Amino acid sequence: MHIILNGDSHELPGSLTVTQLLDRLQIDPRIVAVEVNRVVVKRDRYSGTVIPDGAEVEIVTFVGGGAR
Amino acid sequence: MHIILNGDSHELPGSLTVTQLLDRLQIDPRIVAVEVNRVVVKRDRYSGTVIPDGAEVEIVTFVGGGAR
Amino acid sequence: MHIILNGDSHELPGSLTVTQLLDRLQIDPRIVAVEVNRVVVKRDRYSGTVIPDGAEVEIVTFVGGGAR
Amino acid sequence: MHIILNGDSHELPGSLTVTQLLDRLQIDPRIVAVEVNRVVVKRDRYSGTVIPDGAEVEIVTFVGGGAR
Amino acid sequence: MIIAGRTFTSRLVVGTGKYPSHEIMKAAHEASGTEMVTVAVRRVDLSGKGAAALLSWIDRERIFILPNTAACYTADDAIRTARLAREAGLSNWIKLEVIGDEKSLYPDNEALLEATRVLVREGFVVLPYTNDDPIACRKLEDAGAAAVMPLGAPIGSGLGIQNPNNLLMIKDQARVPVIVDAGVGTASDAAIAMELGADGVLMNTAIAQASDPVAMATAMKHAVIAGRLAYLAGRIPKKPHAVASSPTAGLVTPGAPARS
Amino acid sequence: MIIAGRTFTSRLVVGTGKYPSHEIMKAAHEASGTEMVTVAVRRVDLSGKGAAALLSWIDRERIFILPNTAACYTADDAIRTARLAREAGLSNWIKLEVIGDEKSLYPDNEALLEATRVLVREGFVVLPYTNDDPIACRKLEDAGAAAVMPLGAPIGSGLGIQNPNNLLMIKDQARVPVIVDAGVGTASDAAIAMELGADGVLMNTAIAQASDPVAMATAMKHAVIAGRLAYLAGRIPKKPHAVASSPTAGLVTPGAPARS
Amino acid sequence: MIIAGRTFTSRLVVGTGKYPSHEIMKAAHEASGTEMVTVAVRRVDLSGKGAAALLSWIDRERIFILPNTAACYTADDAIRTARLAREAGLSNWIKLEVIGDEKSLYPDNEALLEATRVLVREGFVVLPYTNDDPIACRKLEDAGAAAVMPLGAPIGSGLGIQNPNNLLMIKDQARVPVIVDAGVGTASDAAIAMELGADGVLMNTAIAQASDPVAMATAMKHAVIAGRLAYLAGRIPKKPHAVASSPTAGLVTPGAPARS
Amino acid sequence: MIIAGRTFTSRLVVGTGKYPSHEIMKAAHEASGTEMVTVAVRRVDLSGKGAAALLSWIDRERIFILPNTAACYTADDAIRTARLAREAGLSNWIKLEVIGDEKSLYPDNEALLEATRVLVREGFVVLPYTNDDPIACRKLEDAGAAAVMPLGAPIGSGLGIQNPNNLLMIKDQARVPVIVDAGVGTASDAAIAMELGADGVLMNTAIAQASDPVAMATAMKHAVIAGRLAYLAGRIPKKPHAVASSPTAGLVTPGAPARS
Repeated sequence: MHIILNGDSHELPGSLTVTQLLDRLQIDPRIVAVEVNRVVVKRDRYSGTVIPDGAEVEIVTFVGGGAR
Repeated sequence: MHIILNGDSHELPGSLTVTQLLDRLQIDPRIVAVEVNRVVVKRDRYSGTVIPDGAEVEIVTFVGGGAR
Repeated sequence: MHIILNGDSHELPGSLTVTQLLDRLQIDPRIVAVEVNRVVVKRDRYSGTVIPDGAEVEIVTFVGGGAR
Repeated sequence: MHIILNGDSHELPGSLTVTQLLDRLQIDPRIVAVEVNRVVVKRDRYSGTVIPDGAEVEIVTFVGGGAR
Repeated sequence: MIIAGRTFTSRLVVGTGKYPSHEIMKAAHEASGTEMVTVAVRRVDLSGKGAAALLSWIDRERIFILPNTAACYTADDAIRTARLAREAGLSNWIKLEVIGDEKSLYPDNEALLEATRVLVREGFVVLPYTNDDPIACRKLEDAGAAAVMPLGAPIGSGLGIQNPNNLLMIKDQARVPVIVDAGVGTASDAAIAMELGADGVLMNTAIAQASDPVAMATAMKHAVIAGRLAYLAGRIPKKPHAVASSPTAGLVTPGAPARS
Repeated sequence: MIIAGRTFTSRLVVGTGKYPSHEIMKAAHEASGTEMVTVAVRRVDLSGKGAAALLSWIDRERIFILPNTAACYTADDAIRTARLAREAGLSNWIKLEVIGDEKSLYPDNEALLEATRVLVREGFVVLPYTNDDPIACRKLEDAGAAAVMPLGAPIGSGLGIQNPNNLLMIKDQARVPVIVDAGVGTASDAAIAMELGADGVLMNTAIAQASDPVAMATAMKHAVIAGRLAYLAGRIPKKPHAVASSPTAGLVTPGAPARS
Repeated sequence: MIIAGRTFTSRLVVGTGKYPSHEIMKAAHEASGTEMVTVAVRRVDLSGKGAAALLSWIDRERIFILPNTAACYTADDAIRTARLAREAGLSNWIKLEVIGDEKSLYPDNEALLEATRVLVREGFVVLPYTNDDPIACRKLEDAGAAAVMPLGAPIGSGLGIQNPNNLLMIKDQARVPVIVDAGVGTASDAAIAMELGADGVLMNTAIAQASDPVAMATAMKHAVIAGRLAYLAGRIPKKPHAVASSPTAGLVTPGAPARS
Repeated sequence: MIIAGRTFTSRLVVGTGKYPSHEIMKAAHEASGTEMVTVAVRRVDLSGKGAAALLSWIDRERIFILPNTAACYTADDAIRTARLAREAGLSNWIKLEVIGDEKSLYPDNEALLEATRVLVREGFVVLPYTNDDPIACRKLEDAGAAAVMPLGAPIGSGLGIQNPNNLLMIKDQARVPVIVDAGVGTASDAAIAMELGADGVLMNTAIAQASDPVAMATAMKHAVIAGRLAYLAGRIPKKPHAVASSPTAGLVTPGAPARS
């Protein structure tokens, strides 16, 4: 299965939930936010949200930045 | 007949065209513009435009003013 | 005997030392400085300095003031 | 004969007046001023002023310059 | 200065309000050398007292008249006023003002942009009075404005150019003429605006309310020429005091270099 | 300073970018006494190189985190980023930036206003970065912004407050806190912003890129306190040189009175 | 700050005049953290009304007293006043003022230099109040002044530092402490003086005549610390708008360096 | 402008150094409309290479020549140079410079005053270059100077008038013409000097080193006229933003009057 992850194409072994994707990527879910097809996924829906084939997925976190 | 002329109520003897109104008011038509019911009346339509009863009529001209 | 004290004429009963003058004026000698005829009188000479008749005497102290 | 001319040593064939010196140097006397041993020589004394041996002579003129 | 294909030899645009008299206004216009003055649109006075017609005091052989929408507080008002102005027969040019606040007389850029879009579609040559925001100026230009007219300071304040850096940014990006509108108080202010690269300056109060309007108009004529020429002539660089032995030497006045 | 019901003892808000190291950032935050820092939202780095998590370098017991929408150029981008930031679990506050131009980094006030309206409806506490336009600030406030954050000068420019008069106008009308965002270069700039009546100051580059960020952070702490106290203390009036015998005496520096 | 071998932790020197009351003066001194105050020398009031002695309102454990020669208009007057001040028993330090003009209260540098030479020979520690002329400051230093105290603006004017470039020049060459004396109006002015590299700031009216002198004294304490730290911390460079393709790029902005 | 009984129609005095060529200098002089130029005194070049005589490039029918003592560092040097200049036959006028410091090129006022006294006694018409110190200017005037020439900023710096308040004070007291000498960088600087009341402006680098000296000379001609006329015309007062209900109303704006 194929998705666009943070702008790059990314191969998945099969259908995954958001929880499974974060786990696979070794990303701590507490400090990120996830968008699937431009819609934010609520944190309590991670385990129930299956990522569709071809989806655009964004995983973001906080980085340094201010009034530059 | 009754119109609102430049914000004040104004009595007319009867139905008038814009040309007739300006004439009655002794206003030189060359340096004014006229609006009837919020629509500008083209200069070449003055003689053909009859002012309806109750109309809001605005007659404007140029005065001093700039970037104050 | 007559002196000019801080710009005004002042009558004295007779010849006085600086110490006696300050005492008579009830001025604490510790926070003033004294000039007799435009020469500063050292503090340890107060008791030995007799004020001559007609002398110009200045007694100054510190008052509030800075860069105004 | 030897003089210091504008800071450099300068050999002269013999005793000269200011007029002769300027002439020898091909300098138009109308746009210069001359100092001999730190004293300005008046223009009407050029022909009567003999430059002494060893004199410090300055010949100046106007050049470009202002508030830099 | 070329605006919408029309060439102006003078870069000074002046107003027609607040003069002690029409006579003085006329003399000041002449002294200023201006080729464009701006006039407001108002209801005709019906009281019978035929106020001396403003236009008769303007030498229309030499001076182009630019109607404005002063005192309009909404896009609709401004659009309506612009249409009336055009019908009054002078031209299809409009100095577009949509005021956002009675006290500051600052423009409402949102409504201004909307009115600009409408009037450009209707064939007007639109010269919008805006604030000194480079983004607003770019959007007005994109909307078809024939020039942009950023303020130098609040109208009538006489404070001079408050934010030269903004004007530099505006001019740097603009493909239409930039005319500084409002804020000039004295001749040097006009010169500064021109030195920053402005294509022109518009002013009213500075001349009309000076103790001697005609003398000030003459001053402004010279100031605009002076500023323009200085801009073109390429000024010498500024040399603030260089602090020795510092990596940031001379960079920062009134800041200071690092010391241990 | 109270924003949306939350009280901040410190009036200094700082950034989290451009520091030489996370260690220095942490020390600077502590030295500054700040109680609110702003952080950007970016894609997670998937390269496996676990970048040290920014948040672990912020003392969240004492410091409130304000996510921002830096680098968003449209209302849509900014709205989407704000939603992601909220979902990342910190809070529903957002420092809203919609950049209008890559070079100046000035805000696009039209898009900013649109995004503010949307986000306020969605329950965000919106703190918009805007320019120093009193009209734009009033509209943002009317749209429900919890504070307005006018720029003092371009982001990262260090030029200081370019237009004090505008800040006075903004503060005079505002019913929400006014936080000067961007443009501060050194301590006196922060003091000036506060003396003009600002409720707070936000800065990043001035501290992070100083030769000694921790010393500068300490300087800024003192400067903000100094400026605030001076504002409250009521400064002495300025007395420019009074020119004798003139009706306009002393009014105008560097202008001059009329002479015959 | 070390002057004539004496170390001061605080870089703020304050006056003792024009306070609403002695009580407020004392509280303001304490709030300011100052370690040196200046006092004037005047004739004792012989009217019997024992004015509360000024010195009893100064905490001499913590505050060093610096007598001054305020209101002296000739070198002779100033020398005579200095001698009296020394004999009054506080110390051999003197803030030397020789006023040149009653209206401006500017120093008479010629007489000041003469008085400095005399008093240095007599063993005084001389701190002359001078104008912001680098040449005068150098000559005073050559004459043995223990510090130089250039004015930032006229005494009591509150105008702030009028000529930052001069202060940079003075500080750049000085081998004795430079204390900005006079002209400060509010906290940011003090911070600016320190950012320019001054070793200290002296003020009186700005605190004493503020609506709330104690709050302003606190503000000044923070401002001086802020300015000093910012100076040491090494501020970011200023980046005025760079005009792409112009021979006069960036030059025209007031205060901008030729090349940043 | 009348100096020592001689009337000048133009208020612009210019230099003769640093031009790309004598041809350009001549054209710039003509474009500037100047009636007085200043020239330096130097040793004749004896190398045989007859440098084109400077004076042949100056239209002495229209332009009065003012020799100067540039590069003199002592009163003696300056006096000697003045005497030579007089003997060279142009006139008994001298622009008196006694430089105090090679880096800043600031005047040594003490030596300047001494040289002024000597030269006035010898019948010279002395125009001293001084700093912007009102006391120094008054003393020079008392010593018999025919005009005073305070600097606006360091020579060649192009920084513009650094301390307008000082110039106002100098002009307010002066009974001889005040000519701002040094510091002008561009046209608006000259206009500002004149608006402050100066009787004239002297400049060299700003014209000679501009990218286009002739265009800049023309700009300066207009700027001086503009500034003078604006001064005479009586500018409108500045109206900074008035803060309604604040004890510090309007005070904080740089340049704002105490009460608006």
